[in-house]
Amino acid sequence: MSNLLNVSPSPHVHGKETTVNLMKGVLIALAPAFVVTVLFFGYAAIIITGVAVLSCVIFEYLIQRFILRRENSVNDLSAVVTGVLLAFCLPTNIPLWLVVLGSLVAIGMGKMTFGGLGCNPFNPALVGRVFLFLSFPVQLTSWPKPKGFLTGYLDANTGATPLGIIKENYGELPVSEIMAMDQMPGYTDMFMGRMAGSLGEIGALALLIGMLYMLWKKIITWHIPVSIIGTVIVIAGGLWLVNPSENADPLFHLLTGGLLLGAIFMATDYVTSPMSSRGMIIYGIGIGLLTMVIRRYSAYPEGVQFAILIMNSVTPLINMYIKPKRFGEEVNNG
Amino acid sequence: MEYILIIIAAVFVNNIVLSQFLGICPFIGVSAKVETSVGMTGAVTFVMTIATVVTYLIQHYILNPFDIGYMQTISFILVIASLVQLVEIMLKKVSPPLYQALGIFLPLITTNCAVLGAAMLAVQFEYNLIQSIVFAIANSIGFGIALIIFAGLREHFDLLEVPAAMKGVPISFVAAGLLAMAFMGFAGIA
Amino acid sequence: MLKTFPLGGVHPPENKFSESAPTEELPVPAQVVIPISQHIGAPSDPVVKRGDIVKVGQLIAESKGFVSANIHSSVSGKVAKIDGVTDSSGYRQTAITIDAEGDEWLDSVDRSEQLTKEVKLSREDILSRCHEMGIVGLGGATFPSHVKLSVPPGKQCDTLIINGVECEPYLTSDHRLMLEKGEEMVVGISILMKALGVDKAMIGIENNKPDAIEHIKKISAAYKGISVHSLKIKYPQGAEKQLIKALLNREVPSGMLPIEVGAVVHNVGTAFAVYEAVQKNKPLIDRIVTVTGKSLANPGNYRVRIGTPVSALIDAAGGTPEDTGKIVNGGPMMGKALNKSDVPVVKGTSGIILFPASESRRVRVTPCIRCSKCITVCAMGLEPYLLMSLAERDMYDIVEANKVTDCMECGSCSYICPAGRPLLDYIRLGKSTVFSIIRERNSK
Amino acid sequence: MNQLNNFTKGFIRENPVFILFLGLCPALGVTTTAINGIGMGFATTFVLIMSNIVISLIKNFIPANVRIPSFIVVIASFVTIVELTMAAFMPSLFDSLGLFIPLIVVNCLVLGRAEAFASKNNLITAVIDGLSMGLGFTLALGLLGGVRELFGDGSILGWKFIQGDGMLIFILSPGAFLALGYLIMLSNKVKK
Amino acid sequence: MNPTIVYTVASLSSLGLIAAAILYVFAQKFKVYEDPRIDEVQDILPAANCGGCGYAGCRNFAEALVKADSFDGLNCPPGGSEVMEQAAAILGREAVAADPLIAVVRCGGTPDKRPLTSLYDGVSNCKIANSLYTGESDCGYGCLGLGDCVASCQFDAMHMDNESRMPVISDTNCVACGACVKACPRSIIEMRKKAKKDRKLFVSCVNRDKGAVAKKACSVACIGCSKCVKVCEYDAVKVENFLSYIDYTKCVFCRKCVTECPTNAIVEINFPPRKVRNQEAAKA
Amino acid sequence: MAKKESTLGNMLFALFVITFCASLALSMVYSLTKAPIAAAMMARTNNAIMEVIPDFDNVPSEEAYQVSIGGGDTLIFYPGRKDGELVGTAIESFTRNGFSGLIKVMVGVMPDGTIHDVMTISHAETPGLGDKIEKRKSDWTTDWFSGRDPRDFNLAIRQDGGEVDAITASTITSRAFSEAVMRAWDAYMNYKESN
Ligand SMILES: Cc1cc2nc3c(=O)[nH]c(=O)nc-3n(C[C@@H](O)[C@H](O)[C@H](O)COP(=O)(O)O)c2cc1C
Ligand SMILES: Cc1cc2nc3c(=O)[nH]c(=O)nc-3n(C[C@H](O)[C@H](O)[C@H](O)COP(=O)(O)O)c2cc1C
Ligand SMILES: Cc1cc2nc3c(=O)[nH]c(=O)nc-3n(C[C@H](O)[C@H](O)[C@H](O)COP(=O)(O)O)c2cc1C
Ligand SMILES: Cc1cc2nc3c(=O)[nH]c(=O)nc-3n(C[C@H](O)[C@H](O)[C@H](O)CO)c2cc1C
Ligand code: SF4
Ligand code: SF4
Ligand code: SF4
Ligand code: SF4
Ligand code: FES
Repeated sequence: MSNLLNVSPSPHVHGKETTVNLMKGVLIALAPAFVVTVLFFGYAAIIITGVAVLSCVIFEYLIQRFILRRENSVNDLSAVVTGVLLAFCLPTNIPLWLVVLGSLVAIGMGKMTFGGLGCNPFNPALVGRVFLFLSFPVQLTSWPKPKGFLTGYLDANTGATPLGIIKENYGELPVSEIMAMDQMPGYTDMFMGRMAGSLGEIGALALLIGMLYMLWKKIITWHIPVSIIGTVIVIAGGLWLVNPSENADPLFHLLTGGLLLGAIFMATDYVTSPMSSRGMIIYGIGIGLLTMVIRRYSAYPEGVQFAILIMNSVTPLINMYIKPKRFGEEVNNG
Repeated sequence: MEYILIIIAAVFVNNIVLSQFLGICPFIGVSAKVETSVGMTGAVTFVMTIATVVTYLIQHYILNPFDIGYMQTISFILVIASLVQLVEIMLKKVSPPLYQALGIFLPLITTNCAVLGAAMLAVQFEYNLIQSIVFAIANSIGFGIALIIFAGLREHFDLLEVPAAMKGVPISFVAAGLLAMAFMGFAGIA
Repeated sequence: MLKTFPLGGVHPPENKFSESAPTEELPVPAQVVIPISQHIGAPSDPVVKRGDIVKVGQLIAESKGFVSANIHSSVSGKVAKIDGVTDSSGYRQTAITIDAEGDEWLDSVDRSEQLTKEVKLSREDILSRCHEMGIVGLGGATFPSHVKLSVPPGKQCDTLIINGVECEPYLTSDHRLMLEKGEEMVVGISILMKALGVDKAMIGIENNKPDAIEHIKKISAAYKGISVHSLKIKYPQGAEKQLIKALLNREVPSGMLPIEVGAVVHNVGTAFAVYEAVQKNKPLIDRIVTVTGKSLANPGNYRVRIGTPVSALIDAAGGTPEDTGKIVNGGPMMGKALNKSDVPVVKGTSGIILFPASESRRVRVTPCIRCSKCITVCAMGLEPYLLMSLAERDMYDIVEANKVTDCMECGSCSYICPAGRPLLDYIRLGKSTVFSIIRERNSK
Repeated sequence: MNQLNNFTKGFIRENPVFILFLGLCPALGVTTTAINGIGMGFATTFVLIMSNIVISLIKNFIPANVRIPSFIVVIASFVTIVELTMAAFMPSLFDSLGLFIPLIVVNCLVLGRAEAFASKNNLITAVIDGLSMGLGFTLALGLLGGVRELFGDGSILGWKFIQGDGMLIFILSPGAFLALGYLIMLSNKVKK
Repeated sequence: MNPTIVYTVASLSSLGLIAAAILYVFAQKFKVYEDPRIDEVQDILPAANCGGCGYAGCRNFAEALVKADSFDGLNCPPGGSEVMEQAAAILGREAVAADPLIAVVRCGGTPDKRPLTSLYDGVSNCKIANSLYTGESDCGYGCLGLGDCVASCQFDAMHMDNESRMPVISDTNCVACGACVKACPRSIIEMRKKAKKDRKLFVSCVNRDKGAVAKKACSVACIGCSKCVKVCEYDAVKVENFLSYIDYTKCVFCRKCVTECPTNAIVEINFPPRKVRNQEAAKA
Repeated sequence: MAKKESTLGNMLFALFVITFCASLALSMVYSLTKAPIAAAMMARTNNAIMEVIPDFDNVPSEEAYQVSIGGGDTLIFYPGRKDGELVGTAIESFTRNGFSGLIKVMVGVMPDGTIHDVMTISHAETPGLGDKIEKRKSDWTTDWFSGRDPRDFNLAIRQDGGEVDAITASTITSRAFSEAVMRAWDAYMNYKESN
């Protein structure tokens, strides 16, 4: 030991929270959804998640080491979270090379281009996912039906997601009839996860458990998920009340598609969401609104991914103009 | 409803910058600060709206009656260029700070293809005068939205450790690409 | 529901090791070094020369101007020199060095232990007595108390708030003072009330000191207008704006003093010092200091003479442990690290903490993940992550626009940041630069 | 030597697209394939040279307040000439360059060079500058088109050598931005 | 004649005339006079916007130049006299020749000369460390070695030397913009006249403590003994606050003071070697 | 460097001279290119007509007539004749329901009501997906539309209860394309009946 004293500015103690711990917390929160997806989609889910995580980590390492030449930080686990979330928004019958390509895009284009952890303006996993979706719409829009454990990779037979079914038939059939179609799963199935869809979006219950865990551990605050879900309920409810034969009910919008996955895990990504709680609420309302506009009026059945990316781009402006409540700013001393 | 559709289509679905590729140079050049982009948006809205009105009149009262449609480009651009010159002269007097900030980009509004593009598209879509005006304003809003979002992003990048080779324009393009990707979500709305 | 302030705050491990160690009197050291600037405001003027013989309590440096404080000798003996010595930051400043001989007090000081309840002095006399006796705030800022007690014309004070929060981890000197000198302190409070002309005083104590709350409640029951309030444990509750918010639910406007909302805040130690000055005619020549640390043999609280070397305090507490990596003067959140232990105890020294080497290095700095935890914990509602990166890039105009001047340097942001970012370091830089920019602007 | 320098600058050192960031709209808009890019490049080159010639000749007769309108009319004339000629004799190329031909007028590259260069230099220098910038522009557009065609369709100059679908996004609008962004980054690295 | 031609020519020409007329009216109405020479002067300035001239940027300096009656006190350090002469030519005035300057680092406290007394564990920023405490040694005046000056230099003229833990200034790259002088919280860096062959001679210390204190903290500190003052025949050396300072306008590089200094606090750089002892000092 | 001052006279003069010269030059070029451009346009329509109906020896575009189909829309019919005998009618039809809006098609209907062939004139569908309605990109139109008689082959896509396999991942385009074709065919049948 050197007998010289250390000198540094205050504070001289530091809290226990670290970046790695936070990322670990997110992974734990994702575990229930992972269990559900393995139950319904079999080991294909494990393979895809594994490939995505592995390639995200490897790409991050390689880019950091050989292109950016920056201090290495792969062990902060953020690339693992990106990998898992990327996998969670892909269908299980996707060719593995697309998973690898998606990881490259997510990490390379979505994250490292901007300087790595903390610098990316857009959610990397969603960048990867939307890139794949726009480049390979065929592969990204065929959804395996859930079967059960031990389902082989690529052997699932495909069906449409509930949102896909509804989009196909908007204007052709009244919603009540669409809902009664054979292909359409019931609400209990939707809640538990027995429906066609991407890996991580199917189990509403599991996702909600993850959310409670993250709220409990103070990894996220309620503002973003609640404002997204609230907005979707309000808009879907409004449309539904005005014209129930042409619009699905709010519960349907809540349980289907990537809404919960997006609201709980992707919109809450620290790096790409606003900093102040007021900002977070505006951001959440924006995502909810855009999601519903896209779901209802655009050519695509699902809009969460686009909505989050668009609101990501507005985040710097929100941060610039929506400031936290300052102490002693608007004084109200009653 | 018709006007709402025109607006939504021009602002989101066929955003003039992100999907029509018009006005890219000022988009890249002026989007460094939010304040200047707001000023630029104002200037573009002014020029674009007046230009669309004047070109509408030229198209319908000169070019069409005399059947000299091939003169569209040259007569439109003459009008636009003069307008921009006008704005420049006025701005220099009225708001010197904004004039300083927009600097070399004022002449760029002339060459802002967005202005000419919007005027020509309005003719191509056979809009009437009111529709043309709505269309011009919607396009300026679309331009402004893209510009201001980008200014926000770029001010944000200024506070981060962006890789040296990506600094400035390249990173803006990649971000624009990713935003354009997100805007594809609006496909099919109108 | 326990009272507390609503915005922000953290709760670091308390580590109050010396909580139950009764205050011990530290023997008079062989030599004391008394700096002429131990307070906020103008440094005082020495009034003794080298070779002069002084007594305990004798004035040795006179305050210069209104915002300044007298300084008295804490020992009796001979002035050895008046010269630059290194202070706790290592820079040199003028100090009066006195070689102690015996312990001979000025006759005017009443050294009896007897409690004198009756306040005889008039309001003006109390103020001038505080000024004369060199009383400064002992809560950390060492602001001359008579200044704070002179309510500026046009302003109205209705409540005296006594700060017994001691929200900093490790420190226990206020806690011990309340337990051991409660009676005197409460008399001190009534003196302060008289000086301010208020009939209401609120004592705020955090819930981790139940014995002190009980004790003071019992004593103050006999006094009119003095109430004790227990507060939820949350740092930085001791900061005056936060304490006022917690107790009175009034918010001191940005850039203003507490008097703006009719409150004056004093620390419990100050109240005791005021008691001694007014009732016993004793200048501020000693104070209670907590000496603590995980590896220290006897963490404890000591009443020491101003000017005693810190090393003597540490020796009394069992000597510097082998693994010491950092010595902090003050609390772990706001205190100052020392680069050596032979600096003198001054009026503002509230504690000495010895950190083992394993806890003395900062954590690794990684990129900001924009988790917004720093915003959540900032009791002033600032955006530390933003202030830091702006200050790092010399963008001081935006730093100023984002209210850096409101920062009270509590350190909660640096404490919480999962990425280990040195937020407060840069915020402090930003704040001091902005203040100098403002000063320059105003002077134009 | 100086003129040679003047000629080569447009290719890399002062490449209009990668370094000067001028003429970006057509660079993004028409480069779905290399051929389109090159076609656009040559059309622009023609306009550049011709307008540089005229402007360097008339520069001294133009009062400052009508400088831009005058220049732009000159440019617009040549663009219209190109447009008419192409529509008459190269209808298929005309179809694919579409809206972007009239937009050569507002290609800031053309006016930018007229303003910054032709209006300050003599005829020969201005012509060489036009040629240099034009070819640099063509090069950039060809490159960008090539990259997008390669990734988007698996082919180069129409010759398909990777079977199956490419990454569609490179043909769509986002791909244009992304490809240009990364190309500029590469040119930044090369420049250094 | 073909009617199309007539229509075309008539309509476009009249548009042209209308545009010209409107523009003229507006140009008259909104006329702003701006001295065209400002642009010309700005064109020849180096566009470094370094602030070395004392103005906010090259444009502001150009305006100042155009407005000023004489060039006294106006100088663009990066551009040097060449640029100032050009500007003078444009404005028809006389440039005042300013001495070319160069920055020097006035501290010699390398780790071997100045024992460490503590370990700094804060951010690498001189201003922050300076406001915290004396730094890792006991000298409260010396270089903190955290490189604020290096970060402030736009001209790549500075780097941190790993061994001496102090900044080193490149004779060729430094354009004397003065950014580093402002950046250093301890005012260690000074602008001095750039002498022939980049020769420099100065007191490499800014410690104003009493000799004994200074000497204890650092073995090459100036102790204010005034031997240099006595030996200087040109009245170029002064001692104030226990610190010696050599006035570069008077110093003739006789180098007597260098050998006289008991602590080697006076350094000479880029002189031909003379005696063994001085080489050592020159290294600092 | 004697630049002209910005006086009114100078400004008017300069801009006038330039616009005058420019317009003169342009009108010349225009006169020269007018005919070739018209020819090129014509050729484009004629090529399309030739693609979709059997050999003819008249000039269909000269005999073209407009048929209105309700909603204010009209379609252009180009009758092709050989030796005066009608061999087929090319109909320029359209739909606005493409993935990216307007799609224009030329549909060739034989006198007996079978579709001889179809061809896309213009569209803005996604390259690589919807653009498979172009003949040079894929055989989809040939496979599903050439020689079909809508009366015994339901020219709607399977999703809509018809018999046409939609282009993979381009249901919308395929649906729109069939709609455009059927619009022409319906118009033809109506027109034939009412005449
Ligand atoms: C980039 C992109 C371009 C698309 N272009 C088209 C198109 O040109 N035509 C079309 O019908 N659908 C297009 N789609 C939509 C289909 O891929 C989408 O799956 C469709 O809404 C329904 O799918 P299906 O055709 O497989 O039933 C496009 C999708 C994407 C992501
Ligand atoms: C520059 C300065 C001026 C002050 N002026 C006054 C004053 O005029 N009246 C007063 O009652 N307190 C005054 N104060 C004291 C503050 O209100 C506060 O009690 C003191 O700074 C210590 O508080 P702290 O430990 O929370 O920082 C002043 C403090 C400072 C730093
Ligand atoms: C972050 C922060 C924490 C503080 N904590 C305490 C505390 O625990 N106890 C205390 O007496 N003063 C504390 N203070 C100082 C008070 O704000 C205030 O200065 C003091 O109570 C005024 O009393 P005095 O003038 O008698 O010192 C703190 C100040 C700050 C800025
Ligand atoms: C609550 C939370 C949510 C996250 N969500 C995402 C996500 O949606 N996509 C992603 O790529 N990374 C996510 N991450 C990981 C990490 O923040 C992300 O990779 C950064 O954007 C990389 O700079 C998340 C991290 C946390 C703590
Ligand atoms: S706490 Fe740290 S990581 Fe989180 S936002 Fe603040 S500075 Fe960034
Ligand atoms: S140190 Fe300042 S910025 Fe940080 S939490 Fe405390 S008051 Fe807020
Ligand atoms: S060394 Fe100093 S004076 Fe020289 S160029 Fe760098 S910052 Fe300017
Ligand atoms: S010279 Fe000054 S700025 Fe440079 S490293 Fe030393 S102390 Fe820091
Ligand atoms: S080419 Fe520059 S704005 Fe379009």
